[in-house]
Amino acid sequence: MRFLRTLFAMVGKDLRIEWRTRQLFISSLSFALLLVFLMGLVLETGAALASFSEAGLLWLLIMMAGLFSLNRQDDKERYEGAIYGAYLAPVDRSVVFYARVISHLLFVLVMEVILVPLYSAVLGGAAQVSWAGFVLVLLLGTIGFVAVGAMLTSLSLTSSLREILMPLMLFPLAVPLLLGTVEVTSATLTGGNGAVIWWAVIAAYDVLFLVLPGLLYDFIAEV
Amino acid sequence: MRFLRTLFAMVGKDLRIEWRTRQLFISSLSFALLLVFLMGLVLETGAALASFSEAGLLWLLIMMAGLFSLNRQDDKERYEGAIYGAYLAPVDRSVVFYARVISHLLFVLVMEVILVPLYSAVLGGAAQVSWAGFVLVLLLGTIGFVAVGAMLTSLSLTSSLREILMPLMLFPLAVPLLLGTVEVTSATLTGGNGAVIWWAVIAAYDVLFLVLPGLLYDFIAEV
Amino acid sequence: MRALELEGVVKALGHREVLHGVDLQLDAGEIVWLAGRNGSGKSTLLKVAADLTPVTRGVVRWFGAAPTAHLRTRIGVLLDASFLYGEMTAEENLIYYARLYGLEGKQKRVLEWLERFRLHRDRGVPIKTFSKGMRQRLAIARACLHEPQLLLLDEPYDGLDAAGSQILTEWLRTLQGAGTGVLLVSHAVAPFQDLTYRTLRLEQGRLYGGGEP
Amino acid sequence: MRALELEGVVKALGHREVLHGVDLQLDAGEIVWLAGRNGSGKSTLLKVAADLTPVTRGVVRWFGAAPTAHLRTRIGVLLDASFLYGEMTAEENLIYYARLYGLEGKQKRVLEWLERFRLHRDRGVPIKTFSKGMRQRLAIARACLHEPQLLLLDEPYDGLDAAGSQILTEWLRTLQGAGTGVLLVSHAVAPFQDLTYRTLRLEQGRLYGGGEP
Amino acid sequence: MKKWQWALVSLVGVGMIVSQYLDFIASPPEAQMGNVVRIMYFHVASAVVAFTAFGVTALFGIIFLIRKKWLWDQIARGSAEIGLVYTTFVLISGSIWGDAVWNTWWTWDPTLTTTLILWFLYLAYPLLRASITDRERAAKVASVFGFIAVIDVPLIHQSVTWWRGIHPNVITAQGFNMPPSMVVALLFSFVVFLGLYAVLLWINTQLVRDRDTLNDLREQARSVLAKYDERIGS
Ligand code: HEM
Ligand SMILES: Nc1ncnc2c1ncn2[C@@H]1O[C@H](COP(=O)(O)OP(=O)(O)OP(=O)(O)O)[C@@H](O)[C@H]1O
Ligand SMILES: Nc1ncnc2c1ncn2[C@@H]1O[C@H](COP(=O)(O)OP(=O)(O)OP(=O)(O)O)[C@@H](O)[C@H]1O
Ligand SMILES: [Mg+2]
Ligand SMILES: [Mg+2]
Repeated sequence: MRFLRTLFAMVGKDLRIEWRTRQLFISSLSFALLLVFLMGLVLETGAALASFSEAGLLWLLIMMAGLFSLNRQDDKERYEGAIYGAYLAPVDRSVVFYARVISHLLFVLVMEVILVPLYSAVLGGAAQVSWAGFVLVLLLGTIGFVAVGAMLTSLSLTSSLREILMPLMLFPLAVPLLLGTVEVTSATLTGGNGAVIWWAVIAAYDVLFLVLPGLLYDFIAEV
Repeated sequence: MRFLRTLFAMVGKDLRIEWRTRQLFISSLSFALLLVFLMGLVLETGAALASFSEAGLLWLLIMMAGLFSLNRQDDKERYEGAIYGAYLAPVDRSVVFYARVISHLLFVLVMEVILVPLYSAVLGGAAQVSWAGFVLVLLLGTIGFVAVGAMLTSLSLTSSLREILMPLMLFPLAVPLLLGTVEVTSATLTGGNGAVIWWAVIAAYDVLFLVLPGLLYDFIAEV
Repeated sequence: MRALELEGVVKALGHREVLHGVDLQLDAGEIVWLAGRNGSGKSTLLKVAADLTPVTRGVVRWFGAAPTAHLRTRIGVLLDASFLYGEMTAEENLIYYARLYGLEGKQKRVLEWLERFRLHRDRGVPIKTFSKGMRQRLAIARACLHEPQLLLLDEPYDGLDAAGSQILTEWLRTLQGAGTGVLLVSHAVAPFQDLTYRTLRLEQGRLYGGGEP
Repeated sequence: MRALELEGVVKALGHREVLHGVDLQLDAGEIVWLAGRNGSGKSTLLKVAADLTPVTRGVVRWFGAAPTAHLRTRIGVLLDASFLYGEMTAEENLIYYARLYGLEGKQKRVLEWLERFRLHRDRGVPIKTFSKGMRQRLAIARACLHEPQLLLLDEPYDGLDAAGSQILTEWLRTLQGAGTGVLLVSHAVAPFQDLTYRTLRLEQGRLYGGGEP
Repeated sequence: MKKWQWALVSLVGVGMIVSQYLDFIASPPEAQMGNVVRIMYFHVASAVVAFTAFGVTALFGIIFLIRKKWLWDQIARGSAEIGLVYTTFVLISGSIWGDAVWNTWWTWDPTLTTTLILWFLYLAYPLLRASITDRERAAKVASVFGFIAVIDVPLIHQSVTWWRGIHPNVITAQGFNMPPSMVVALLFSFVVFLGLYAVLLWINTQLVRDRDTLNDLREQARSVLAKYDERIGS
């Protein structure tokens, strides 16, 4: 109960700040849009991309935009050490991790709602998409990615190597996930549903990186 | 004289910090390398890219990595308000802009030395490159890009959305430059030297954005 | 009752051992003034006592027990950083912390604190525009909001004007009466001179002035 | 000679007018203590006087002239932020600032300052590990390194221990003898009580206590 | 509103109706495109308004930098918002048109690309402003940014001649390459759109200014209350 209440308080706080400075959302979104257009520009695609490349670029985009906003959201916590304030809350400290996952997930999902249609309009060539699969993989893939990102920001929070660690660890850690989501997404773009093994990879990622940090948090949360 | 001495002091300080931590460099480079790798992965290019796309992606990469490090370098100045310390120096405040251009240029150039060969290894398909032209356009393009970026960091210094607004302002402002460099680079990759008009665009950018901010700096340097 | 107890606390930061075996007892209703030179390790000691950083060796006890999540309801901590969110207003910041502590009657209590520190007129502006002293006032309110039984304060008087200092001192007096133990790090003595307190000195990572009450 | 002069200075931040027409004269060799409540605009006044932020209306003069780049050699400024680079050592930070000011005999002078503030033992560590007081000492050294003839100090005693405060006060005395004008914002009076100074109060953005010396 | 303001608004209103007549009835369909060409009157006139708006933003930004009066900044701000809206209109109408005649609603033609850039630049403009707390600095920064961003406008205009794309260029130094009745309709729509812009700018500036005034008053009220508190407290 207390855990949940605290979780809601933290997510509420993030949303409030987000709402206050709507600009963050707008700018992250426009950044992503801009990337879509730049890619369209340099790839000069009159010719539609292969579905694999299309899926791959889409995921790269989502990750880039996500990374930017993750960094920025993190800055907010570090300003005036607010994160330590959260560590003073009388609940298990892993709540900080879960709050971060939720807020960030919401953020990225809302962004995707706008980004994905635009992306397909500019770069997409897929005709018969199996929508259920597409939406599901988008959701699961985003969860996995956000969880990995949130874990790493917590890990590297007090590390002066934070800036190094983030990209250096995030991308390698996310590569298997990325491969899985790209494979599956690409399959859904051509009407298929993707191999079970890839779905399993994605699901495993989600579970692993949602559970593991929760358990390990006390080791990594200490200032 | 005093201007130059101050300029050197500032660049020296940047290099010293960079050398001390090597942090920024490693993280930006790894970020770029990972992007290369991921692009290679998602574009699945056994088939070589068209020279235009190859050049385009290369420049996008350089700009992304450059942007990433520009943001980070800027953080360092904002920590404890060090930038205001620089504004107290008894020289024209535009020195801050020029110091930033130089440090950042050095930084990006060194990064390119590692990045470009790797990029060509992973994604390149060009056989007969006219090297002189290639290196020159790399240099001039980077100068223009860095100058625009340095100007924008000064502009957005006190913006709470700095990090995310940077790409939003930087990429649009740099698109003509990007178009120019991509055209020329793509030409040099196939042994040509590019149209004069594009060289002119690049040169104009370099001159404009090296001179203009110097003149306007007093308007934006105030805290 | 013993509010805080450190036993043989050693703390190393980087390669430097900052605290070399500190023993400290702080009773309920007691105010301990922790003095010491710059760089002697006072802030580090406070962080350790707040369980915000682990000890290298030694033991920290709150109310006779090892620190647990649940016990954190009973302690209040003010460090150098304010732990506040610049984008939120003063009121929102306090309400957020009230939520974290699961307090009843948040709204009323928060307003009470804002009024106590004369911040209620500015309660609606994002605190990134606050002056140093205003931020310090809010940070103190944040640390005390849940009326902790153990209060750890790192230079709370810094940045406060005379009125602010007086409000804080009054509050410390009230707390003392209510049986709260306060560990107070400060270079200025004047503002809390007329409280009853015990003095400890930290020198080069060692505590002097008698660890026993 | 007049070191600093503000004439009808109005400064608005956001939609709030923080200073409503401030007139202030500071002579060479004079120390002015600028007091005032939290949020009354002292720090803003200092920033304006340092030409780090433009006035909305009114005039600032240094040594009788409008602020120019060249005149900046003669002023020293300490604000809330230390202006230091966390990744560099104490020594490197000071040498950097010595370079900015184009000082002769940098190395020697920097060492002198480090010794004055008892930081010479720690001169080789990146200052992000410094304690609050150590950072404050270094920030003061940074502001004074070039022996300015006009010194603007925002709460310089904050975070300093007794020894540090004394060093600073001694230095202010020396400066005063050498004809430097000092504008000192501080909530604590004790540390510089035995200097000769004139008091001004800023209240709600207006200056009281006589603008004339 | 004053009398002349009513007059202006009514004039623009009547103009808009007349303009509809010219666009849809009086002017002929085009040889190849047929009736689709009628998008032009909206498309090109919107572009003209967008360009004008950003020109005004840049101009008043500079004036603000020189003569620090809030009104100049408010005009710049008000104009940028209108410009963003009209750039969006250009993009949308162009896309619709392109879908009809090029069979694609977007290509990387230089004119299109630079127009899109313009849209992004003026999307960044209000974001940049809003993210800087200090009002004066925000205004200055926005002025400088507006001044730099407006360079894109001549770039768009020249893009047709400098880099050959597929976007048509009918208005040249030699005149209009179209039948006179189309020229009349086009020119008339310019006038009407610019009139509308003037009205919008006037209203929007008023709005921006009222918002500023509201905030000023809020602050004044706060400071009065604070003073009152202080007197009670002491
Ligand atoms: C999304 C697609 C489009 C965009 C962003 C766009 C943008 C613009 C812009 C910015 C202008 C003003 C240029 C200037 O005055 O220098 C313009 C003018 C014009 N556009 Fe488009 N346009 C688009 C599609 C089209 C299409 C499909 C057509 C017709 C085939 C078209 C026909 C024209 C014409 C006739 C003019 C006036 C030409 C002139 O100034 O000489 N546009 N367009
Ligand atoms: N990461 C670190 N690595 C090495 N030494 C460190 C590190 N962090 C802090 N120190 C050192 O620990 C010592 C104690 O710092 P602390 O902040 O606890 O001092 P303090 O007593 O609070 O001083 P002050 O009165 O200035 O606030 C200082 O000498 C500082 O240099
Ligand atoms: N960007 C801003 N927008 C609105 N108000 C601001 C802004 N920045 C500062 N203020 C207000 O200006 C006033 C003066 O702040 P300043 O920091 O100068 O006070 P001060 O006298 O130094 O206070 P302290 O003693 O607490 O340091 C404060 O009331 C603050 O809320
Ligand atoms: Mg301390
Ligand atoms: Mg202040």
